Amino acid sequence: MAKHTGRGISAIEYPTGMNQNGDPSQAWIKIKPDGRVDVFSGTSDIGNGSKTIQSQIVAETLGVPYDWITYDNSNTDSSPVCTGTFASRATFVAGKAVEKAALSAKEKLLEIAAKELEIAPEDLEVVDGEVIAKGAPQKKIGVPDVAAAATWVHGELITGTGAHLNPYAAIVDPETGRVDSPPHAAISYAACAAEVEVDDETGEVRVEHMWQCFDVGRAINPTLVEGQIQGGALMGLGLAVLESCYPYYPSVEHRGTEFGSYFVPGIEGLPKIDTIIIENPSALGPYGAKGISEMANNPQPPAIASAVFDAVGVWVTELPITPERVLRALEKKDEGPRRDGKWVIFDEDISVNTVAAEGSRFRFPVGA
Amino acid sequence: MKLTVNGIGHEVESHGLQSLLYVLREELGITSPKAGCVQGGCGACTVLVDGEPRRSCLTPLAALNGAAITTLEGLGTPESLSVVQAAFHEQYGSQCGFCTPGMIVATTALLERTKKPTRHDIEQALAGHYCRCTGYVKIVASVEAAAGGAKK
Amino acid sequence: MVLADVTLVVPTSVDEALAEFGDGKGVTVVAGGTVVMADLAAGRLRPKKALLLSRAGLDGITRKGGKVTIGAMTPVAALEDGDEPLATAARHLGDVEIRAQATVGGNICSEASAEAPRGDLQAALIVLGATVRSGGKGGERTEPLEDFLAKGAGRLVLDVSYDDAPRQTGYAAAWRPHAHHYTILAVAAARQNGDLRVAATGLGPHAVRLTSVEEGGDAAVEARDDALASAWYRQHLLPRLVGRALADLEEA
Amino acid sequence: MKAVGARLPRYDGVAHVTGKSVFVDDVRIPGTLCVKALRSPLHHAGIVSLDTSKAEKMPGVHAVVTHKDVPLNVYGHLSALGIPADEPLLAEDDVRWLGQPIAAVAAEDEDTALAAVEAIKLDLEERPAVFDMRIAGDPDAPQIHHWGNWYPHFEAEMDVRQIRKGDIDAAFDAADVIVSGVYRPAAIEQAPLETQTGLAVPEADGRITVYSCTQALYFSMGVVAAHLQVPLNRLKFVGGTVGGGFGGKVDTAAEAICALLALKGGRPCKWRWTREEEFLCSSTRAAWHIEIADAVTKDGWILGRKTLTLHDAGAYARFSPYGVTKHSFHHTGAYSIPNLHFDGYVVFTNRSPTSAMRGYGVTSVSFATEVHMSRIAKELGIDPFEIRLKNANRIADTSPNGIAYTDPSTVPTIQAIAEAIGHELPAEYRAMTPDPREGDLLPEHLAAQVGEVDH
Repeated sequence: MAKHTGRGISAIEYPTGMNQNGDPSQAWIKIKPDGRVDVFSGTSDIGNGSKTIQSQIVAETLGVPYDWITYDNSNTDSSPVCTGTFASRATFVAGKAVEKAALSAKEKLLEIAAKELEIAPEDLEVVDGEVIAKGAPQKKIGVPDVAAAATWVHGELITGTGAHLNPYAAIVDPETGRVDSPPHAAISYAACAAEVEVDDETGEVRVEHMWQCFDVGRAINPTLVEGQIQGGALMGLGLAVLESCYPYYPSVEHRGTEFGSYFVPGIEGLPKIDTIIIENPSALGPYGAKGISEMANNPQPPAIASAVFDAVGVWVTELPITPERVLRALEKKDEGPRRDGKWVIFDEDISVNTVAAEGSRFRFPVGA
Repeated sequence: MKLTVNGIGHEVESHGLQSLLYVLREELGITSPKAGCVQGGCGACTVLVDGEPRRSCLTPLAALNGAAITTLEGLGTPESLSVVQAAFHEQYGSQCGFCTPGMIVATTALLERTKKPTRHDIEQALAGHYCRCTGYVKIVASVEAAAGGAKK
Repeated sequence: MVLADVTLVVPTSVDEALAEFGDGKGVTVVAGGTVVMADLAAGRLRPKKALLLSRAGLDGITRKGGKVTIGAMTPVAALEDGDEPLATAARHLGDVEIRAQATVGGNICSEASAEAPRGDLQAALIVLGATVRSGGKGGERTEPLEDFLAKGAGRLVLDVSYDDAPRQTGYAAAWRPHAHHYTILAVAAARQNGDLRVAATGLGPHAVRLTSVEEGGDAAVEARDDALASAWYRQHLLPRLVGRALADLEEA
Repeated sequence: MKAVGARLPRYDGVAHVTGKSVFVDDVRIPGTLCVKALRSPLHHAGIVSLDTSKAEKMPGVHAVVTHKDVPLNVYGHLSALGIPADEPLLAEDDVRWLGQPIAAVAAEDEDTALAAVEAIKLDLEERPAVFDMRIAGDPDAPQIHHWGNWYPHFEAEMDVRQIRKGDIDAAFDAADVIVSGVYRPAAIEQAPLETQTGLAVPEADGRITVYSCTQALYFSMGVVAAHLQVPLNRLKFVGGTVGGGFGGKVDTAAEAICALLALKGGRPCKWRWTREEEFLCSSTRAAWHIEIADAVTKDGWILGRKTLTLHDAGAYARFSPYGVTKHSFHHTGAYSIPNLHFDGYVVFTNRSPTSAMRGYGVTSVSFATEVHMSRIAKELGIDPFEIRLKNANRIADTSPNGIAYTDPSTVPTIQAIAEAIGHELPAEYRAMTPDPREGDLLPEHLAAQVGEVDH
């Protein structure tokens, strides 16, 4: 029988925010005279859903319906600084900035409401678009009425700004890599299992099933975070078995310049993808959220490589695991690692020790 | 020559060998078909030609011969989404949105041919449509929802 | 794309197409457009004169006089439920939109690009014993597909024909499972009246007949590297796909 | 009604499904010119001469720019963080990768722009190239970068990113088994469906509006302002709706050149990269070469790890020093390994510069360390779940650079996967939690690494 199935697993971690931090985000919010909310943030939505996530954070923090929020990230004249949508920072760092801006606007909102209701601001809360006296819910005023009063009666603008910056964590000792404070906003964690089918005649690896569990801290929008994990899974599949800019790396020959000759995963043969979300809140993230969208493509390649070993007994440690690499590995299957004392030495043929010349800067001593 | 797009007749001036994609985007300003590759490999430029999905980047204007073109703009509006548009919205079948016009146009054609598509039918119909964001899981869910339900 | 200087001709009959094609010099033929339009957009092709065949009346499949004849402008999709192994090769090509647009004539005239093989139908047509009728320099002629392919491009394909006869067929192909995939290597086989024919697409610029396999020997053919796979891999794959195609044929 | 935790509809969902989302290429400004670039046809060469005079005189050509037109030609993506710059916006003395931009033109239409690019006269003198980073450190390797073949500007002008923790020699002496392996993740293309696209519009008040597909509006605006040497309020970046990025659009690819051409030509200038350019000329995820040797005990404890990482930066540094630093900080993966010796190099080769991509710096190390972990489990005959759970990082364990973990979830995520696939774990492994180590799970070799967690 030419086809063999196998399973492999992996466990990973990944930081939220730029490595070593130092990456600010800012936001500002104003409330229109009818209580509708304008959010200005500089976060690009690259499909990750940050427009939605940040609007949800503002709705929750202010206590108003989601559809009252207008979110504008369209330009740098009206939106303040956001370092950008990368480093898994759009929910955590930029989300924290809009949360702080919303808290600041809420403070102003309650200050005006306090005047209207003649109740101290600290005794008020905002629920579903209404400012309500704590413990006396019959005493209330709608957010639109507060906003109108601010505009037409009190001559005030209900607005708020927020900024979030984890200070730069300098490397204090370049010899050891020691840092002077945590070099990340948070860390998140994931584990994965993959099931593959390997054809030992053609070398083809088909990924049949991927199970993934991610600690997202808090799922601000569970469907969006699922979408990130599912999208990451297929990108991980691409990394594992399909994609390379240089099919004959390190040679630069035969680069693919179209989708027919550069292999991005398609919908045909889509594996089964199971997603498990656990919520272990980050102490500092907005509502406990961590950023997981980047790490979403990290656990599959090693799980798939281990599954290939489980299926046909060869370790392919150069990515992608092409049919050719599988066949070449199968040809040498009986060789195994070199054993030298207590050393078990794999992959010597591709090591710098073999390829680099005498006197190279790059060496990795192995063996007893 | 004459070209009917989303029910409206146009007199277009582009060279007959010009692609339908170019004519739609640059001459008529209809921008939902996307120039994702202009190689025929991504599906983002897909439009309906007499109801059949076609790569507009590979279709010369002169080959159209009076055909009726439908783009995503012709399927529904924000106030009145088509069943397929509503399903892609409700099932989060769109992330960055760049593949979405082609996906929805191709799905619309699929459901015209096949009321209850199997998973295999869906994969076949969308095989040439590339999405880097979703991992296709929610796209499949969107198509299944569109096939399964009337518009909400 | 540089179009301002291109003379576009859209013939409305076969005779007009042949007249406009002439000896083919300086003429770019646009059939379905799936290859040519991308080449135009990329600037790889800068024609002086383009012949768009969409209205030339070259499409359609006919069965008469013991022959199946497929017009050059017949879309690949029209083959999907037809004679094997051509139908399987057709179903395997590109995707639903590409198959609706790409044509049989275009496929026969497409050489492999620098990055990937093309001409998925060629091996299947070779094993069906197809002949090609074409026009151009020296007038109309009809010849076996493998001879036509070996001579290279430069002619206007009108149609392909093969015997409308019962046969056992087999097909096996390999590709990478990704969006808009090309075939790395495909092997087609057919036996008609005890006469076995085997051919492969993906080893070189066009499909080749594997006469050594037909004679019971090994599939010893040169292959080349491209963005899809190496020559080494194709040479390893070839005997396995030959085996699978022949097994498929025996099962049929 | 709660907004957080709710499956609320996408804010931009209706716009996406009706084709109303406006990406850069969908913006319509009357009089927009088409931009095309002259790019290097060679992997490594000296520029002998560059003559744009013929192209400039062609009808329909409104502007041609070369390095001479850029107020600050060499500016790094990480210059703002104090990392020195090495890459010119437009090549000046040499070209170091096939596809490197040398000049750009803005013309009435695409045909004219392409013809103008062809009319630029370029003489190159080909030089030897390096593609395999494993030989870039050889004594006789051709030098391909003015800094040498690997990055020399880490802190204290070190040419290597180091991590040193614990006593690595003692760990290797104490080991029962040492397993070494080599891991080589590939360079891949971010491959967003929207290619790099920029549109710069000169406004009446002297400002320039830049429509951008950047993932980072302010970051890119800073890069363009630096190249143009203008204050930030001379520019207005418009964007925020991006057709996929995955890290590739943290690079500012088209915007600065469009802005230069718009200033010089006085007309809006749009540059939409072709898919070929996106594949061949845009930055890619880097290829990596990682060698690991782990000192382990028979019962599956990892005592120490030695790592050599070579990062294939391509022709210029871009974000690579950042990527290797991040890689080093996470090179123990989801485990607590008390004794570490890590060396990481940013190696230059004559290929497209590499840049950020999803999981930047860590995707590579996740692959290497997790396959290595599976190999160790196989070698020792230990269940792959159990060896991972045992070594998993826990609250108060410390990272490679000495920071205590506060909320690790390695244990529960692994347990969840075991359950999902029906892998029965022994009771002691089912009962594990991320709580600080104690008892059998705090062997002597892990005691010293435990840190403090603020609560």
